[in-house]
Amino acid sequence: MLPDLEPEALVVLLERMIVARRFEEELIELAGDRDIGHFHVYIGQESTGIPALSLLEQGDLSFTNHRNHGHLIARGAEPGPMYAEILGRATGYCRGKGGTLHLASAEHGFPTTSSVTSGCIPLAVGAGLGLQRLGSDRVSVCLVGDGALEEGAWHESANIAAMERLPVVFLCENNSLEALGQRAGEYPSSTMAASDLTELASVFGIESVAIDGLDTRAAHQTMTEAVHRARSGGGPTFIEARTVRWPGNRPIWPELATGKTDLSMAWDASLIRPEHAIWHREQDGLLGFVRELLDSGCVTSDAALGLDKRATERVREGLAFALDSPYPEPEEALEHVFAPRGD
Amino acid sequence: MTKTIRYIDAISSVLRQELERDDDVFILGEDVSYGGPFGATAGLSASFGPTRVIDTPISEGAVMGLAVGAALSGRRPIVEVMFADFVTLAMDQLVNHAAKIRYMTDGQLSVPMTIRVQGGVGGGFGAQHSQSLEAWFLHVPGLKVVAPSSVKDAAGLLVAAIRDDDPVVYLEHRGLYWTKGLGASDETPTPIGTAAVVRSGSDVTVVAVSRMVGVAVSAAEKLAEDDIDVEVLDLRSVAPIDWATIDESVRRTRRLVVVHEAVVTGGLGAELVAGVHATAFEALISPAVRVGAPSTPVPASPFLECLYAPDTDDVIAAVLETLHER
Amino acid sequence: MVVTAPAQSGPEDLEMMWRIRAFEEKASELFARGKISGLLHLAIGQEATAVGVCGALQPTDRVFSGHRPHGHAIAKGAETGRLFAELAGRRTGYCGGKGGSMHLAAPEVGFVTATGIVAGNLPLALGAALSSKCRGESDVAVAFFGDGAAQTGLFHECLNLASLWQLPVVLVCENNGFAEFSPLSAHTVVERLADHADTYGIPTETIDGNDLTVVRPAAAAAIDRARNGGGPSFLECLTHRLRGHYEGDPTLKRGAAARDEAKDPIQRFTRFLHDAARSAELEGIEVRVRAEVEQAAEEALAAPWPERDDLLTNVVAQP
Amino acid sequence: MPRMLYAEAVVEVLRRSVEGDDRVHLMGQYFLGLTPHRTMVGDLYRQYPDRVYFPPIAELGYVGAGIGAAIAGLRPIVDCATASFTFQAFAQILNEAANIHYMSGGQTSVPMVIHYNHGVRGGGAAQHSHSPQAMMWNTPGLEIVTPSNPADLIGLVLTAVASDNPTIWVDHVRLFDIEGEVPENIEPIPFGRASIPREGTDLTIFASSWMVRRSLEASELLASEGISVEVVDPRTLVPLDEEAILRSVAKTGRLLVVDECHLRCGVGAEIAATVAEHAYGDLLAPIRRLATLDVPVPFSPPLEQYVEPTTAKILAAARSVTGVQSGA
Repeated sequence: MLPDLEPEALVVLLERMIVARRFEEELIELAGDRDIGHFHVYIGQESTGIPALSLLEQGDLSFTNHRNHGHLIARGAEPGPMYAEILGRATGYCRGKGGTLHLASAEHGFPTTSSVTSGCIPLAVGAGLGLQRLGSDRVSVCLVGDGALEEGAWHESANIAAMERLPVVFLCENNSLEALGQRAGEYPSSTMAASDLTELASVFGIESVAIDGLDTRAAHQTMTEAVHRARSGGGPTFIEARTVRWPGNRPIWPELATGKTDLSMAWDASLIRPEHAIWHREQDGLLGFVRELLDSGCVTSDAALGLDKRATERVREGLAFALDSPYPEPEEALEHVFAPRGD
Repeated sequence: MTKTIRYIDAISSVLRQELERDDDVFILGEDVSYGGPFGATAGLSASFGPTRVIDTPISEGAVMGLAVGAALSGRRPIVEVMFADFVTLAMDQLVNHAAKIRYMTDGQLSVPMTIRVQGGVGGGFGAQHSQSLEAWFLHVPGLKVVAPSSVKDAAGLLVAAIRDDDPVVYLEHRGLYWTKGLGASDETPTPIGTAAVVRSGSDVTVVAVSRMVGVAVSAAEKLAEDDIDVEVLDLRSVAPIDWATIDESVRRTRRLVVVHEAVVTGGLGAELVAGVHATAFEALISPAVRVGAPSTPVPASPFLECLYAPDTDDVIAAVLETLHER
Repeated sequence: MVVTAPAQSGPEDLEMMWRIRAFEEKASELFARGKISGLLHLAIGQEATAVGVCGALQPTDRVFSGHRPHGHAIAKGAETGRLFAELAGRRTGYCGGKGGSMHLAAPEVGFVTATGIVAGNLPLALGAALSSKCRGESDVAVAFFGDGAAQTGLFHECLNLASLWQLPVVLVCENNGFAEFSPLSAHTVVERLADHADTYGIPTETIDGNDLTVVRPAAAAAIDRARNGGGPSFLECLTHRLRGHYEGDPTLKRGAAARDEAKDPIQRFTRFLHDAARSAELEGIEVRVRAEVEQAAEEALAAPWPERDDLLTNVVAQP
Repeated sequence: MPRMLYAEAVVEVLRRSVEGDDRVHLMGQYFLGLTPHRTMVGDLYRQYPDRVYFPPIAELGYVGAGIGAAIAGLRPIVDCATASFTFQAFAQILNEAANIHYMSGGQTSVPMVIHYNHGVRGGGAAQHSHSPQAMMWNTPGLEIVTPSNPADLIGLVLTAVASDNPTIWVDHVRLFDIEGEVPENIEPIPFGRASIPREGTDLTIFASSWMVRRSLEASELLASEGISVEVVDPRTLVPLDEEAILRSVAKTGRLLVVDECHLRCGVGAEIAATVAEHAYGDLLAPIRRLATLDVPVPFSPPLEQYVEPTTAKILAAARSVTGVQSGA
């Protein structure tokens, strides 16, 4: 179902979802042409992250992981400096020191990105502690996958968040379905004994809820409630979004297994080829969102294609900007080990 | 009979050989039944089943400790840590348990385990997936640490590590996985604690480790064109250090350069220089020089990353410095 | 062959509890006299969990303990003399003076090792259990830990692994209500620690850990389950430590009230045996055991210090 | 000048930090370890209950929370208690705190202090006697302060608290009973400036933390044997005042490094290598390193004493470096 938002706001969400998708499709193509190192893609999870994170406000902090591109775009980060960072250019958000694994943009509420599974959890909880103690009504959002909950850092941090009733929202995007080594239909994961991930949080008395990752309304609504709870002193919330792992994610190096997304498939089922029919019909949250928008009359198919064209251009311009950008000066490698000293 | 194989294949085939040879050997790690991220354990699960090749959750601390517990019970676990940096999550189990239990119990217990750790720069993986941490491990009494640079030693040191009665940290460099060389046909272990003279020379001793051995050799070859005769030692074993071989070489050449990819400050090179100075002070005729990474985290930008790790030119410059001292 | 753990307890268990009590009281005295150095954590008041669980184990079952390990070691069959010698840093100690109180090890009786790191022993026990399981052996592994350990990440990782792989391990949480110096409520909002294990589908029981007649059958059931392929169990023993976190603790405030006899497992079990008309069998136990412990301490203190050459041995295997 | 105990100085600097900046919060309760002094911190905690957080036994979680809080705008001082417990928090200290400023290209800072008590303290055995500062040194991005007396402690920690970088504050429980003069209005001491608590001409001893006290004690005795020792206390390992060390070695021609880390790849190795590289021409004798021997720290008192760098060992090493026969 569609989020309870004005049509204009829904269109903004659609645009961000398309940008996120096109951004990574271009990236995968680029990786076919040149060695840009290893990276992880967010394709298949846009219908969770974009509606959930778009509602955050200035000053809210978010701590993400190795699968971060969609999260940054959800909060308004620009394709150009993101590509530049991934390509190690001086115009990247981190001036080439972070790369895809540590893509962070403080101005968009991403102060640092850890690519150690679970690395961001204590940081997010600590940011919640800091915000609470500073008397701020801002929230800290912790973005993890299901694997991060296997780490001890989760348990230690969840306990602290619960004890102190911290303004933290844990958004766990569980993409373990058909992940590397998973048997189909196996939730939450073959390496997790808990039958329900939400119980890992509710045992601490943390408000917990599981949602369908393809349901943009659920993502938007649960996040709205969680953020409200956090801002009003009600403590942490744990949201498990059950997302589908995109076939192109397998094995570890992403490939355009389902081809470049053709938005027309949303309204013209005859374009869907049999080999990935389930993905295109039922699992691709972007196509699903477009279908719902068409059904509700928020957009027409022409308008959707127009948005797509604009988004694709923005992404391509961003890529061109990044490719044209210079590498950092060599001596920059020695900068920013330490913040400037006052003395 | 020997044939040319890749470094990673040497690791795979030793793992298979040791699983076959000894029922107590087993492998633990994330996604190991699928081969792990670089394929070192590919196919082993099919041959040996899920009790010998065990997939674990992403729980480095518990998995490391669990291997220690299994080792205490007489088995020989091989733990795969996907990236060296993730050892930080298991540091307490490694330092406070694996390394010390034999000593704390005065030899009542043994911890025969191998910790396979993949690390090093390359591929733009950034600060949290590229570190070389051998100095930390060298600093921990009770651990043995090996870092093969050649295909032959990749096999020989892994055999030695698995059969050793103590915890051995086996450091694999990502950048060496696809290098080729002559593999050993049999299962000859490379003794832990022995360095190798990979190039004999009389003017300067260059001690290198892991991927830097190849860099040092190519620097030596270039320097040879100018009649500078460089001896290159492959340390192979970071702990214990083969002081005898180093001492013999330095007393002959009277000059020392140490090359590693890790950060210079507090690195393995510090120990080597300090050690040589203590024992062969009078033999040295110019200051030792350390070549390594600067004191910064590893940058992600491929451009900066290339500058970060030492290369042939850095080694040449260091050798020349020892020859033209002040 | 499947061994069934004894679910009943008798005078020999009372004797074992007195042995632990006498040992720790003597250790406390020696510490105060400066004969034992370092950190000494006593478990006076918690004897029923040690004896209740270890008394249901077979000699080859493996026990892993934490920083409060004396009772577990003794209950598993370690000799008090060699334990005293270890606490006093003597050559005749189990670890030749290299381990001390927190790192006791008597693997010959199945007390594999203790660790000074909170929760550090949990994965070790899991590893032993994994080893048994993969080899098709019937040995069970036991980890003893306190309530403070339940807030560590390792605890969580280990619950997951124990359940995921259905390991033959019994996780015994001695919940004495205090993690080091703080009450449990200052450490977690979770009131029943066994709830954590429930989350992972591990069978749990929360019991009165000061009542040996309750601990023993619960332990026996858990141990039998592990031995028969039923996987892990979590036993939360509510108990009461009658001393501070460590000997010499300047913040100790747990005075007379804490010494409430009603909570003392030895008094309780004594009453139980009296009620069971076995008074005659109890006579002289305490005196005998105290004398034995006294003698053991004396011999330990007369033992030689380690030699300097001992210092450098057993860092790695001797060639 | 008023005198105070080192332990009192710890409380004093915590008090001044809390009073001086609303953003300073204390996390942890073992700043004074398990020593009898630890009740002194209690008064401070009672005075500022809202500025103190007592975490569960969850070093990975709460040290990480300190990092996150620093990112969000607090300036936490986080206590890890015994140095050995930092190993449980290595993933957050060394993989997050140390890297964040760099990885973000300077966008994000981590203004926090991480405190621990290191070293052989008597009966701590293998798991409670660590000195992990060499490992921390090998990881760029952390500042490391190693005070050796009450005045330096206050001045250095004031700087650490004001610093925008993650700073490791290294204490030693054996220092807590040391008394020293503390100026009334003590100023922050800039990082990277060594102090020379004793000047001399025959031998330079480099020592930090508790080892400064032992080296000074030994120097006193050596003076009576006619050996004039200069003691260099770096005060901060990162940044390191290399010049002060090189200057001293240029004067004395001899170096003894006394350090409580293990020998292999310890602090001593880095200092020795630095001097070997940069002051080679000044050296009249091989550099000597004295460190905790490369075995886990044993429990038994005579064994423990045998592994740590004692005053007697400093004396012997100093005599050997200067060529004076022992027993002179």
